Amino acid sequence: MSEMTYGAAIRSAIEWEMDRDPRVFIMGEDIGVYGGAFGVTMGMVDRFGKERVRDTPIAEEGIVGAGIGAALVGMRPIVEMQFSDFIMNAMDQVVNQAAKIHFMFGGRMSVPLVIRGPAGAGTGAAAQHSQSLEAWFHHVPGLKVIMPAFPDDARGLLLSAIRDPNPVVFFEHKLLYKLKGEVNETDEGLPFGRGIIRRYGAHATVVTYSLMVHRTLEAAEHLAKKGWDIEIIDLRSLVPMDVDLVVESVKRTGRLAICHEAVGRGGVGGEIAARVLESDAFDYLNSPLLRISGLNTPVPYSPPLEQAFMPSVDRIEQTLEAWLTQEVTSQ
Amino acid sequence: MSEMTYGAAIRSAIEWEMDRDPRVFIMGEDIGVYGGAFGVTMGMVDRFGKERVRDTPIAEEGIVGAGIGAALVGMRPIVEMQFSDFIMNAMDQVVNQAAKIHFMFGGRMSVPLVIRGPAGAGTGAAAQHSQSLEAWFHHVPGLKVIMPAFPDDARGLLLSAIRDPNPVVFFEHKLLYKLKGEVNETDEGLPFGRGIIRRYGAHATVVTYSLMVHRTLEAAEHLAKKGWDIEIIDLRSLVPMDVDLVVESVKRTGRLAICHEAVGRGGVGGEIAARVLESDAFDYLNSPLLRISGLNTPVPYSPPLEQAFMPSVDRIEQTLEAWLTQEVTSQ
Amino acid sequence: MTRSAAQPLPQASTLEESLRWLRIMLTIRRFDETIDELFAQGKVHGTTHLYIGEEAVATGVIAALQPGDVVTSTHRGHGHNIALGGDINAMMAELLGRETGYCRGFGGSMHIADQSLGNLGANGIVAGGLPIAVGAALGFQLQQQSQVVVAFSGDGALNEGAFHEAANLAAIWKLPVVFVVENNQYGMSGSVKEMFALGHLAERAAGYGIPATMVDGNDIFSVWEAAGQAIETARSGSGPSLIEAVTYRYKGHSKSDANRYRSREEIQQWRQRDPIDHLKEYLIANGADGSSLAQIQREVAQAVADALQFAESSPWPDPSMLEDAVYAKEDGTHV
Amino acid sequence: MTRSAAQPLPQASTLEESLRWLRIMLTIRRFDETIDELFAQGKVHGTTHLYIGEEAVATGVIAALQPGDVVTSTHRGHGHNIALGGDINAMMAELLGRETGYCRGFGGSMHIADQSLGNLGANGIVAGGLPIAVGAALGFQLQQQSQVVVAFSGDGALNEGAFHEAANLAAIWKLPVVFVVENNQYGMSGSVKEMFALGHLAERAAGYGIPATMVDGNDIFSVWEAAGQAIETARSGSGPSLIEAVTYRYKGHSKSDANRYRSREEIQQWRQRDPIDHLKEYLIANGADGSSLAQIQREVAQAVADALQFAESSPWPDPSMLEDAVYAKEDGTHV
Ligand SMILES: Cc1ncc(C[n+]2csc(CCOP(=O)(O)OP(=O)(O)O)c2C)c(N)n1
Ligand SMILES: Cc1ncc(C[n+]2csc(CCOP(=O)(O)OP(=O)(O)O)c2C)c(N)n1
Ligand SMILES: [Mg+2]
Ligand SMILES: [Mg+2]
Repeated sequence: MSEMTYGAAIRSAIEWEMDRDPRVFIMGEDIGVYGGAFGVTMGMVDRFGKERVRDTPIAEEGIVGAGIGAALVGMRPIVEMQFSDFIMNAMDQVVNQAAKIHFMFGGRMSVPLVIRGPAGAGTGAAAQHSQSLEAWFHHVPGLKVIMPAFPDDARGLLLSAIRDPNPVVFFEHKLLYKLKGEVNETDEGLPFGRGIIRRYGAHATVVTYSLMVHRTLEAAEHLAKKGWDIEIIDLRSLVPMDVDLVVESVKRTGRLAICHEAVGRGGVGGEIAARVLESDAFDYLNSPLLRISGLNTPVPYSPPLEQAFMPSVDRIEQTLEAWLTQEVTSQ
Repeated sequence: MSEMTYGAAIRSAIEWEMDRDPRVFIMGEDIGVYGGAFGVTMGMVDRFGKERVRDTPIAEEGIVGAGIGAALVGMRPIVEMQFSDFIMNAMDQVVNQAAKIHFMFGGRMSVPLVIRGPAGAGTGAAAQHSQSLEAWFHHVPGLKVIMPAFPDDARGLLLSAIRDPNPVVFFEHKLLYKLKGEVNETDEGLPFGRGIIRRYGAHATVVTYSLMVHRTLEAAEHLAKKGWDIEIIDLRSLVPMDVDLVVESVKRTGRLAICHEAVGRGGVGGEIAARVLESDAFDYLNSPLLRISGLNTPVPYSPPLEQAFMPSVDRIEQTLEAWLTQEVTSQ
Repeated sequence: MTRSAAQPLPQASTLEESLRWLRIMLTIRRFDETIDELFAQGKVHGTTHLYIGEEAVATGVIAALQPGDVVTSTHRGHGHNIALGGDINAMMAELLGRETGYCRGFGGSMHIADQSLGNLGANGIVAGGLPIAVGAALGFQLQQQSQVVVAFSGDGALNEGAFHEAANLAAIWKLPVVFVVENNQYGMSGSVKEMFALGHLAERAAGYGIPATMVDGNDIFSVWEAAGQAIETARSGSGPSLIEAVTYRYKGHSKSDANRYRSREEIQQWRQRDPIDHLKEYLIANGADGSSLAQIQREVAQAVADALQFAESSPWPDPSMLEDAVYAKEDGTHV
Repeated sequence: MTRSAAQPLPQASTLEESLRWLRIMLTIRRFDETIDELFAQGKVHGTTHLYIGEEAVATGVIAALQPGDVVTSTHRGHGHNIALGGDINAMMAELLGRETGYCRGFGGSMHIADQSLGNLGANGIVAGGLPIAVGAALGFQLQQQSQVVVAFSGDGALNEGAFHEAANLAAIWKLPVVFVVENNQYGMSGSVKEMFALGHLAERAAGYGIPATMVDGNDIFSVWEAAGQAIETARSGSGPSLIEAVTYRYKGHSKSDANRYRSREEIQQWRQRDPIDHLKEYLIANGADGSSLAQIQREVAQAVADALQFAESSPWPDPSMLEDAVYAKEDGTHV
């Protein structure tokens, strides 16, 4: 075990696989000498050379497509989107091509491709550089979608993503890159589709992922002092999703809240809510759903506006508290 | 009132506005002499000329962007996506530009732009030409999203879309183009954000839109013969969405089902479910949610496969019946 | 541009080879004529894009490839797969939506692929295959293999951003890829004259520093020569090139096309430069005998009829397998 | 390429006009130097892209525009807005995230627009503004107005599909748009040498049938002349052109740039061809007196200091208005 940042853990996974498997390479804008916009690939070009740590032109559609083609002839490409927002320029390649190739050609081919990049707000990068777009991709059959919250998850899940025979969309959170944690630098990938209970509690289940895991945990500590006992599930993987873990938890707590940074309307929260409402946890639900999410706006620039956009520890705490007070007290 | 097809009703709205307002024009691939892949603009170029019924190269990003720019200097462009799937090639212009311009520039500008095109499966066009992508767009603040099921709604809502100062995504269903209905060819646009109860019923509320309105209505007629009395809401407009109508209906019926053609996972059904579960209808819910949707797969080609992908009248009927039997009987 | 029938056979192509080409071109034509009939009879659903009139392009280009080379194909892809030696039974079955089809009925006309023959896939998205082709070429370059990729596209595809990004990547990385532009004068209805402000599409390649040539796409020998040169350039590490093959489609763009954007005369004129007739005349002038050509034609017709028979007697796919077919298995195995 | 200081002033630009240009260029520089300092002090959040070193491009091009003409700008957009006569108070306030900013703090550095001056908006998406520019030009053409659009972009932007589609639309519809490519040699770190297989970026325009010229982007007179010609070509209905303005950015790409991809020497060399120094020498050689230049410099410094003061004393925006700010009102009114 060694302590490293989330960013370093991602680099560790990529380097591990590049050492182990000559088919693995990475390409993206400014990932070479520059080291990537967030420093994730810093130093890698010195170690692996310009061929395998490949700077590209500013051409997202081209490079995602190039990743697909390389994958089809036996490589294991990782394509970095400098900001995950720019994946919009590559939607056709991601969704009409990578996601569908296996199915559409009757299983004759597959696309082992990782598309990774930073998501989320909080750095003052404004509307076009701060989005959380995971809801789109979890709606696309053929893609897997991973959003880790901790360095060890980031490393283990990225190992699995690179090894997966399918296209994987791997979203990192900008505000997590410097987060430190213990990481086991082994060859063991973490399986997809397993959520994890980060905190046990009796009063309500909060389902969350990525940055919001941390904010929710902090809010829960504050609430604990006020006597509220919150269970927190970190999904880690959105596709496949660990619905069973959520359903079992809700059956225990009787209350479901969801917290994500993405815009609320049409976010992953809706899917989670629907899965619970469809399940046998329905009979255990004692309260209406609570969703805590990004506002239904583009991400604004100014610090007070941007803070208002994102669920803060305060907002999470207050919203949960008001909800619990209302619901538990009124019963 | 005159009887016309859904396709003709759309043409009628465009022609009406082009007659009335010199700022309105339409551009797209093969919309001129060819008349559009689905014949929607047939004959229009003879009437309005090649400038205002403008054939474009195969360049979706370019033409959506061109629509935005023209809108910014005072035009009211309508851009046709030959198949709505191709909007993926224009995602950046739709989402990072059109949707955000008003907000991002602090309200200084707005983008009165309609992006319209055929959605949905059922014509054997396979995975890249059959998608229902509305869930993506209803997750994007700044866009309005309209999906009419009947000719008169198509005409009235399209009039409003063209007049709206915001970008509107308007998805037509391929299988509806030939549907006939009474249409009032007046100057009156239909307001956005109003759903409509297509059938009143006591046992359950089914929320739906677009093609599935028709299939659900048909299934409900069959179920009526078996004694089940189903209420059917046609949302018509997804953003803004008439949540109140849904909530009030669920309070009356105590049961919520949702039917859409789009892939279930991450579809609009999740948002609808969440809105109800958050509302005071929660206390009235007697049964778990039922979602009837496209399979979690790309759209397959072969007729039996494609039929299995889409909710059919049979599937809707059987699924609703099993659910009602289970739920109502067990109470 | 058409080579006159009196000229001798180009050195490297033997009479035998030319007869093989004829067989391929006839197969493409007969196959697509059959599809056309099936659509007219309402026996196939969906849409399809026929290669009739353009047979010399796929056949000539692919004749210049070596085993291990790959292509990316288009929505108008039947010809490419047949020229690669594709199984017309499996193609016909795919079009008829049967379990025995190339894609088990999942894909249909626009989604036929046969990786074993080097076909990385037809594509329903105009220009969608071009970045993929470039990626395959990058893969070969990284593997230090000498395979080459041919990226087929139409003329209309050249106005898509995907073409642009792909072309530039190929140029700056000197990738072993040849862009073969099937310039059949139209997108769906948009003519090259209206959609480009260029005399020749080949000029577009200059904007990337990619060498380009224009050939008579109805003359298989010209196509084959130009392709051979471009492919060897690519194989030797000298980077991409672009070939504009000037040709024409006789049929509508797809089954719903009423041909309002072009004249009967134009179609007739092109029919007089038919690539198959041209090759036949050429063969006869160079010593092939008429009866053996007729024999090939009969064999081809039989093979296509057999394919139809095969397809029609094949089972429909079972919808219950759909949801398991979305993701490749962990071990990466395919069907 | 640099015009020597001994040459006479180009006919159409008077000394007075040139002094006005100097003031603009100095304002751009001082404004962006101030932003640089504010970032260094941690007083601004987010990121920013400084125009320092490239002032002659925006200033020269925009000097050739007429009232009613419009531009689309880029992530490196401060210079464009200042050259258009933008309000530096509102710009500074925007960068500081204040309610009095151009976008009420919603946008920040990458999203400044001033439609009243013809700025249709900076853009955080590389090449994102280019199709929009073309659309504005289409709008003018449809309205049968004679306005012209200038679409600014960087060199890196030319590899995006959006550039390609925009360029072709402009070419085939002969739209009144001028593509001004600020070739500062690098994208973020990717150099023009590595990212293009072309000697000059202007060559790319040939692939669309668009005429192109290359100018010394550090010589405002060359820029202004070339822009004037291209703009008049556009205005007269003769269609688009492309200008490659060769220039350099002194500072890192954005605040997080460690400049690992280029040498100190290279930066030094370019600093010796500074566009502001160049214009100053030129003015002095043509009769301007040194003290009036110094006076302009002082006034500019004061104006920027005032802007900072204005911004810092402005209120923060109120988050409660966010959710109402997403959609334009039915009647189309704006703030
Ligand atoms: C991205 C995209 N836009 C539009 C279409 C619809 N479409 C299919 S084929 C076609 C014309 C293609 O023209 P070209 O590239 O010249 O190929 P051709 O059909 O002439 O062989 C069009 C517009 C599509 N399939 N994909
Ligand atoms: C679509 C997209 N891809 C990548 C980026 C990240 N990015 C911002 S500016 C930039 C470099 C742009 O280079 P160039 O066009 O030459 O403009 P310059 O910064 O040199 O003025 C990059 C890669 C972006 N903003 N948008
Ligand atoms: Mg064509
Ligand atoms: Mg640059």
